[in-house]
Amino acid sequence: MIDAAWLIPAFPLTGFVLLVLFGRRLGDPAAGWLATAMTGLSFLVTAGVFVDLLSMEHAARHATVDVFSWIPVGGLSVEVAFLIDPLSITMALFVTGVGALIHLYSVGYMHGDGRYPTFFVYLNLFVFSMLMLVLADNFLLSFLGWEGVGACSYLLISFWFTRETAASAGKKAFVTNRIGDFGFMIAMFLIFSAFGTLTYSGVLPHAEELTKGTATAIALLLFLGAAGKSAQLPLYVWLPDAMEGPTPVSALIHAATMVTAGVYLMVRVAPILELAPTAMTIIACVGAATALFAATIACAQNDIKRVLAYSTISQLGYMFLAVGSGAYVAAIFHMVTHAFFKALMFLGAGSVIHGLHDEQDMKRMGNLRKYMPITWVTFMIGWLAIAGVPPFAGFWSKDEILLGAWNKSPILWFVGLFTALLTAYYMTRQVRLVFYGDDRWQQAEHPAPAVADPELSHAEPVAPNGHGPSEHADPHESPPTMWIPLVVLAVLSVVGGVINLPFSHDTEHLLRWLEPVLGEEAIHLFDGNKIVLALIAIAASLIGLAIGWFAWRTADRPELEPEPLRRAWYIDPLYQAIIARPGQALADLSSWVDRNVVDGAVNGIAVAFREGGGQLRRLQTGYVRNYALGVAAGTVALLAWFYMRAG
Amino acid sequence: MTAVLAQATGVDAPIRFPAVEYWTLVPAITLVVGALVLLLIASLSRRTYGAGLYAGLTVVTGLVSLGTAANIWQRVSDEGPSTAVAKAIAVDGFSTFFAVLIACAVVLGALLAESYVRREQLPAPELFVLMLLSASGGMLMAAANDLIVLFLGLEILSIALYVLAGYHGRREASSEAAMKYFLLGAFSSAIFLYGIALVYGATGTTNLGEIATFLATNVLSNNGILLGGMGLMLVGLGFKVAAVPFHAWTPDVYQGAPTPVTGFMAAAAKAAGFAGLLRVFFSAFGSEQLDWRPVVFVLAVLTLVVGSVLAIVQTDIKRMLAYSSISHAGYVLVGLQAANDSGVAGSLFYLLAYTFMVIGSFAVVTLVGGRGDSRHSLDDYRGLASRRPGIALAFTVFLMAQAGVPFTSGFLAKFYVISAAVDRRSYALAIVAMLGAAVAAFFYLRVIVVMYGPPAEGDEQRGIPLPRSAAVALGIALAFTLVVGVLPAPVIDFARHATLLF
Amino acid sequence: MTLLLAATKVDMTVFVVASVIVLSGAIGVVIARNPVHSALMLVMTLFGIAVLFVAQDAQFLAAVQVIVYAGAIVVLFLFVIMLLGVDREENLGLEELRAQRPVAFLLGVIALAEIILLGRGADWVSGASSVAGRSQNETANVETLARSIFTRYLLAFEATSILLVIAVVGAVVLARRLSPSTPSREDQQ
Amino acid sequence: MHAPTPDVTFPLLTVIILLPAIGGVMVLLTPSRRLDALRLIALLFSVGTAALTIYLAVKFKSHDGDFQFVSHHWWIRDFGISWKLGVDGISLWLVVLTGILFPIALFGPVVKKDVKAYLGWMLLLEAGCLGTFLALDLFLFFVFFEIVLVPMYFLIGGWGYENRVYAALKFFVYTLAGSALMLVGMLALVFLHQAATDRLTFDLVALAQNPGVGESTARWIFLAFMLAFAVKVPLFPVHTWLPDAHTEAPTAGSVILAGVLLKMGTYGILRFGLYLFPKAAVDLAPLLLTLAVIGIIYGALVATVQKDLKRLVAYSSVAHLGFIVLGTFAFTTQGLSGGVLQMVNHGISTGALFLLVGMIYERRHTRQIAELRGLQKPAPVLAAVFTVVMLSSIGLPGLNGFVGEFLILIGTFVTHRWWAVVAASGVILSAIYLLWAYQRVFHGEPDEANASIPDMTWRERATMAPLILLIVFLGVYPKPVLDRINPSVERLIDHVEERTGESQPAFAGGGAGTTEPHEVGE
Amino acid sequence: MTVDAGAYLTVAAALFTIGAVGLLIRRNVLVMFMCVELMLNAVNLTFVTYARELNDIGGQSLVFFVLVVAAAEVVVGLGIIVSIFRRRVEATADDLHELSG
Repeated sequence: MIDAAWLIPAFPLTGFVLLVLFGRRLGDPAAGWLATAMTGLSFLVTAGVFVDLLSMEHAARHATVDVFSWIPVGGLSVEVAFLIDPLSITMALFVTGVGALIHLYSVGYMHGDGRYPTFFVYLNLFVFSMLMLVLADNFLLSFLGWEGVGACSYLLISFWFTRETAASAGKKAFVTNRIGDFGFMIAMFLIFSAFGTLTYSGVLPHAEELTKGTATAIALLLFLGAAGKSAQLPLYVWLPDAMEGPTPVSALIHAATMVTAGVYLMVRVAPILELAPTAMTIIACVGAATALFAATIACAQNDIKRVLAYSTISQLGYMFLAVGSGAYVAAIFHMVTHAFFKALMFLGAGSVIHGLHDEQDMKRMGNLRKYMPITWVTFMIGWLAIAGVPPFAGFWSKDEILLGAWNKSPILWFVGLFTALLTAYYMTRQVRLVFYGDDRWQQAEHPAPAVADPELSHAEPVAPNGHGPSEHADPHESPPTMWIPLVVLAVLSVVGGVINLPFSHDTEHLLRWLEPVLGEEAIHLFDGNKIVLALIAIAASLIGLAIGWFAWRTADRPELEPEPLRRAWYIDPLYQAIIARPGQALADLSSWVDRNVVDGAVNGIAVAFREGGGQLRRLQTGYVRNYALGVAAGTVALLAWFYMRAG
Repeated sequence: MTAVLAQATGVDAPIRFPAVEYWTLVPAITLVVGALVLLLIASLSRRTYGAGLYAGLTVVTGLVSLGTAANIWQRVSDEGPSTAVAKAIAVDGFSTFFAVLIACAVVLGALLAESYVRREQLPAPELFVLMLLSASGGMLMAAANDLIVLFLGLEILSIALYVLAGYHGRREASSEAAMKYFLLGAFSSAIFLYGIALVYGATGTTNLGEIATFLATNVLSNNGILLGGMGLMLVGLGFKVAAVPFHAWTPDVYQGAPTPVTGFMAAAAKAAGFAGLLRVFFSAFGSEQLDWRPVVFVLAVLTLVVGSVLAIVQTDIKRMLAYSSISHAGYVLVGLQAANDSGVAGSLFYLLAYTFMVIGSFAVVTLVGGRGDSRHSLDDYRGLASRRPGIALAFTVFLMAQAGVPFTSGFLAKFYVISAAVDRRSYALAIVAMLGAAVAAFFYLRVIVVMYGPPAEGDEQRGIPLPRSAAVALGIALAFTLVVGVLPAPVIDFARHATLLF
Repeated sequence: MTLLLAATKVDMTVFVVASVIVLSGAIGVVIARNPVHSALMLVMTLFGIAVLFVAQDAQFLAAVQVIVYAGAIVVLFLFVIMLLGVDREENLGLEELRAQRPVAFLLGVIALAEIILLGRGADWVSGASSVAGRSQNETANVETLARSIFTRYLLAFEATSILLVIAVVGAVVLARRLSPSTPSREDQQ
Repeated sequence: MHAPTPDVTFPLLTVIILLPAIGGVMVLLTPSRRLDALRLIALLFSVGTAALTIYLAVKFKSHDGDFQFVSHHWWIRDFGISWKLGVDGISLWLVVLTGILFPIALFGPVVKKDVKAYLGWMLLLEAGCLGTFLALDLFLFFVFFEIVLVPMYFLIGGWGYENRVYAALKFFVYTLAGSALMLVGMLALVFLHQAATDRLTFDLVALAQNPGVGESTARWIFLAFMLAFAVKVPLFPVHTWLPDAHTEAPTAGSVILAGVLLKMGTYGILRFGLYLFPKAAVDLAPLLLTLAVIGIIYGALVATVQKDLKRLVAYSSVAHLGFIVLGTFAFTTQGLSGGVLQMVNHGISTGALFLLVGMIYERRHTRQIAELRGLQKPAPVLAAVFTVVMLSSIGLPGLNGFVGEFLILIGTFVTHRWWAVVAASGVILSAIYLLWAYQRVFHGEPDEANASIPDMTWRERATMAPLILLIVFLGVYPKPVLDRINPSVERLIDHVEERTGESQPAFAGGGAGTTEPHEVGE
Repeated sequence: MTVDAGAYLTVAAALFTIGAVGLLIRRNVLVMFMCVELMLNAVNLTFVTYARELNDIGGQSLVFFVLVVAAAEVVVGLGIIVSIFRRRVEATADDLHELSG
């Protein structure tokens, strides 16, 4: 089965090609089913490979599947080849698994959209790119997937392109990602300069040959890439805006898969990170800062998806905190569980939006548990999971990370802990606003002044699906294609923790599974300490829950939504002021210089010639005696020269 | 008169006349005889013939002259160069080359003049007579091995051209051109002659071979007189070839003279002037290179720059072409400045290519000029391509060739002289010449732009007849320009073997 | 100048007088307001030149100089002046072309200085002697000249015939009055 | 020595050059009212040429870096000038690109005005372009290099937009002035070579073997060559003819201008600059690298604020060509191969972009970005195609633009680290200006004028299809192309290294002898 | 020896420059033309002086040809003058400046 690993990306690719060619003819919903089937098949193959790997010797769980030579130039030889090892297969499993679920969900969610087939074209292409990213056996092929998912993200965010905000958001995502990619590229160049190859197997086992400086540089540059893709400070700004895309996109790309690519990359290059403790510290600090920073913002957002977006950023910060602390397994663990519950919540949110006819403002929701029971129940599970309530999946992974952080530095641990409290708080706020309280969607015609600013909330009434929110019928539960994935994900969110329970080495399945790739995990706290820390974490979560629960019995608590938080710490205007505007000014200046100086010089020469001609022309007076004078003058000059030469 | 006087003194010893090798003079004599025949027909016949007959005879004369020149070429290649008629003329590839060139100019000029004379209702025979005689002077100049023969050739050429320039008596401009050309021509002739006198004083002879021998065998303690004479001769010849600052007559005369005459003048007179310049300076004064090359360098640069720059601002096509002819002279001077065999050959090639380009160009100008020879402004060419695509295309080719676009003779011509300059390490001059070509492209293209643009208001109806004779001239010039552009080897060979006597 | 002292008084006197005549005549040509006066001054110069020719043993040329120049050319000039009636006086105080006159003078002076400097530096003469045949010998000047012209300069001599033909034809062409061209619309621009 | 080898085999290269030229002449001889006949002739000849170029690529022996299909006849023997043609991995793909791009440019955009002249000029232009890429004689190269100006001048001046006369003149005179010095340099080289070897020849190979010029002289001559090529490329700061020419040219003109003509500059740098003057090229590399980097950043910045869509694409060319020059002066296998590949890539993507802009212009009769909006709604296929081309131009992996750009950057990085780093930031800028332009043109709610435009016609789809296929193919499987480029590039690098004593890092060059520092243990 | 050649030549040079300057400063075409004759005569004097100095008859022969040329020039020149000034009696050289620029 391992030899057939190339089938994993091949299925979504086939889907993509088929949909490009025949998508419009297949139409709604056949196109969606085709895409779903392809992703599903891909998942099955992945599972098969996974089983194969399981059956192999621990250390032998490593294979390379060559497909063809991509870029062979001189000493650089880049193959299209897949690296099959526990890490990549873990990633592939949840990419295809979650991906398949979200495809399924989309079949229902996107129903009725004018560009239904196109959506699945993009979606399949995305899955393909993502699989290339995780399965690639070299940096460059990963980069292909890396950029590919970025491009798909761009296409999907601006899917409803007639909305300026969506179009801008897509562009912003791509450009911000590009900044990160710049780092990735330079890192690749450094790696090539150092190793003469770009394959993981040619680089990582030899990582110790690097000097510390080079290793740090590579690590930080890769982290720049990861920060772009995984929305870390300071490149996170695109992710909240990315919520302009259809909700399944948010779930798939901006919660579960693409944004975790950065984490994957960091874990993948762990051997290099190990050589660069400074870089590790920076990563951990950035992760922690991002986690806290995003969590604070999430506390004061009203857009249901934006809350989740900031939450995602925050959770990704956790993962980087883990990476920076050397707790790679924890990072992967959290990545997986996060994929489950965040996808679940996004899909739930999508279900809510769908049920409310594209209403996204939580202030205009409420009491939905009555109308959308399945959504409600599954969302509640997600809520408990992310809040870190045991025994839901999120608790276990978050706990691992906090342990790692403690190991690195108690300050980081404390930041993580406080973030956990905030997380519990804002998620509770969301649950309260959406599912409890009064039904507020009836008063929607008069939006509160707080959300009047379009910069603040993107919950303006829009009609992506062709039926506007103005016709406020009662909310309704979503069709089965939509709630089945919810249920599946809910189950996973409950039990996801079992893959890596910290009770003993035997229950740490993920740890052992990833050992061939990551080596022995370094963290071995004595159990007492471990338990104390876990209890503190649980306490923090519960406190957060409690505050949220009681504070948000009513929806109108402006005092709990301070302006700086609502405005996301004014980062967007800040960037606008310090980057975009000077950039624009620089471009304007360049353009001016081009027209007036560079081209001006050229035209100046032309003018000079013409002017010179005009002046010379005045010598051509038409008076024959003047001409004779010219001849005479020439003669005199010539004679003068020859007089000087004579002798 | 002198013969009578000589007889009257009754000297015993008979004069031993030198051998006159007539075959060496046949091309020029043919032209003179042709001219006399035309005169006889015109004056003796009762009937008045149209321009066709005279033009036809002129063309035939030119072709015969061409043929005899070819014959001489054969003989020179077989027997080697020599001098003839008491060393007064040189029989070498160089002189034969110019005989061919000038004969071509005569043929093309006559073809062009035929329809012009009819259109403008000018008296026919004398124009052709003068053209033939003038051409014979040009040939004499090219062959001259004696400064006085050179001077006489120059005067034969020039005086006929003075008359030709004023031939269109109804045009004020024509008379003005004649007047200016004459006054300045006489002035420069006098200077040239003074130069000859000084050279004579410095070397004791006017024979070029003897001058060279003298300079080679004597070391002058002070060559001031020689250099002064050289300088003054350079002025005279520079005037003829329109080198800056002796160029001022050119635009006025070219513009004022009847257009076919302008074409002939630009081709033949310039070529003859350069023939003299090359022969005198390269052959006779070759040993004084160090003194005159810097001067020619400066003249070349000035000529290139002033010609090009002034052409940019012209709105009259004839005038523009006049300035362009000045800049072309600059290129030939580049060849002269190189002062080596390839420089001479390059200059020759350039002049031959230019002959066809410029007569072709003036052929178009003649046609577009219309009755009265007055429509020469840029606006008169507006939309020519839509009215007469053939003529416009031909003009385009000629202009492109003058600009030095590849696959035309003009490109190779420029290439040749510039390569000679580079060969002599005159990089600065080569660069100026190339940049001059770029500037020149500007004003040639401007005409092309106009031709391919929309027609001017109310001008759409104006017919531009294309008489057969002019069409033939255009065709020949076009064919030469393009064929030589693609397959230049024979002509380059011709130029390379058109070596000087010494 | 030392050589000048060695010259005989007669020669010297002839030279000086003739030179004065030549140059003053020339200046007269230039500054006479009336073209007829200019022409007469030209005759004076030409006679002076003829005298200088004689002084240098070029008797034949002196004769031709007088006959051709004074007798034919200047007469032709006067004839044209009369024909055209352009014998009105020219106002020499007026010069429309700015700077023409001073520059012309300046250039004239410089040119003269240059020629003289060049000449003096090179002792005026550096050429080989008697290349075309001796001019001072027992035979008459005319004969020597004739031999030279009919042998060494035979071709040049023949070439002058073309020149004369051109002069004739040219004169005919230029003297002819053209009838106005038939369709006159396009005659003048 | 180089005796003219009798050509016993079929003179393929000569035929490739002559075929379009003959077609052009035939078109000119056909009466202008017989439109169908004219089109048919042009079609046959251009497609025939394309077929021949593809045949050439098929017959081309990969893993042979030397010149192939060489044909050699004297042209002007007295000057040592010969009709010498040959193709190697560097020129092969440019020839193929030219062959393919011309039929597309000829029959993609519809031209109604003066069809005969249009087709004639296009075919002559094609002949000139092919000649430039195939010439192995300096003089022959120069002749072709210059002659292409003429048809292009007429195409811009005759079928261009409002400001065409100015643009055409500027194009012609600017480039002519640029190449002025090249001729002088060329002649200087030839004569110095003659002085050294007593043999007058314009043969590229002979001159490269022993130029016979001193170091400082070589540097001057190199600069003379470089000026001509820099103008053609165009390299900052001699680029300003390009926006005008591109913007005012008719669609086909822009396509060929960007796709083929600009490549003459970069090709010239490789074929003549590096090959003839390796030492000077290495010594002056920092200067040229700097100019290239400035071009990348500056072109992108200026492109960002352009109001005219076509002008924006034109400035993007400045940036892209900067990459190619960058790779060229990296002196590594990757850099050079990437540069060569990128020439082809840029030809395809930017050619396609110009075609698309032309399509938009035909629909809206404006190129002003401000007047366009929301076109994706009425024209989704157009938008999709535009997206693909745009992503290729941005350098998205999996599409052609990336492979070249990446190779250039990585190749440059190993020898000239900081230049590569700065240049890489151009990748970000290109995303900004293209995506922003795309957003303004295609995204948003279209107003009335924009909402009613038709989507791509089948003719247009047929025009774009081969380009899109190439974009994807070259992005996914560039190996066949690279396999033919690499040997020639390595040969060139060997040539340079032999004469300069410098060498690229061992792991970058992949010649037979070099081993990688780390054998990958698997 | 009689009078030094240098003296003759100096006179000739002076005559030549006077003629040249005259041509430059006079407006009357006929007078200008006379100035050309002055220049030619200066040349003739130069030739004759050299002929004597070099004891060479060639110089004198040359004068002969100069005379012929001068005559032909005069014929044609006066013809041109006549043909122009038939129409415009008062004209000077300065009045002919239509062609310029």
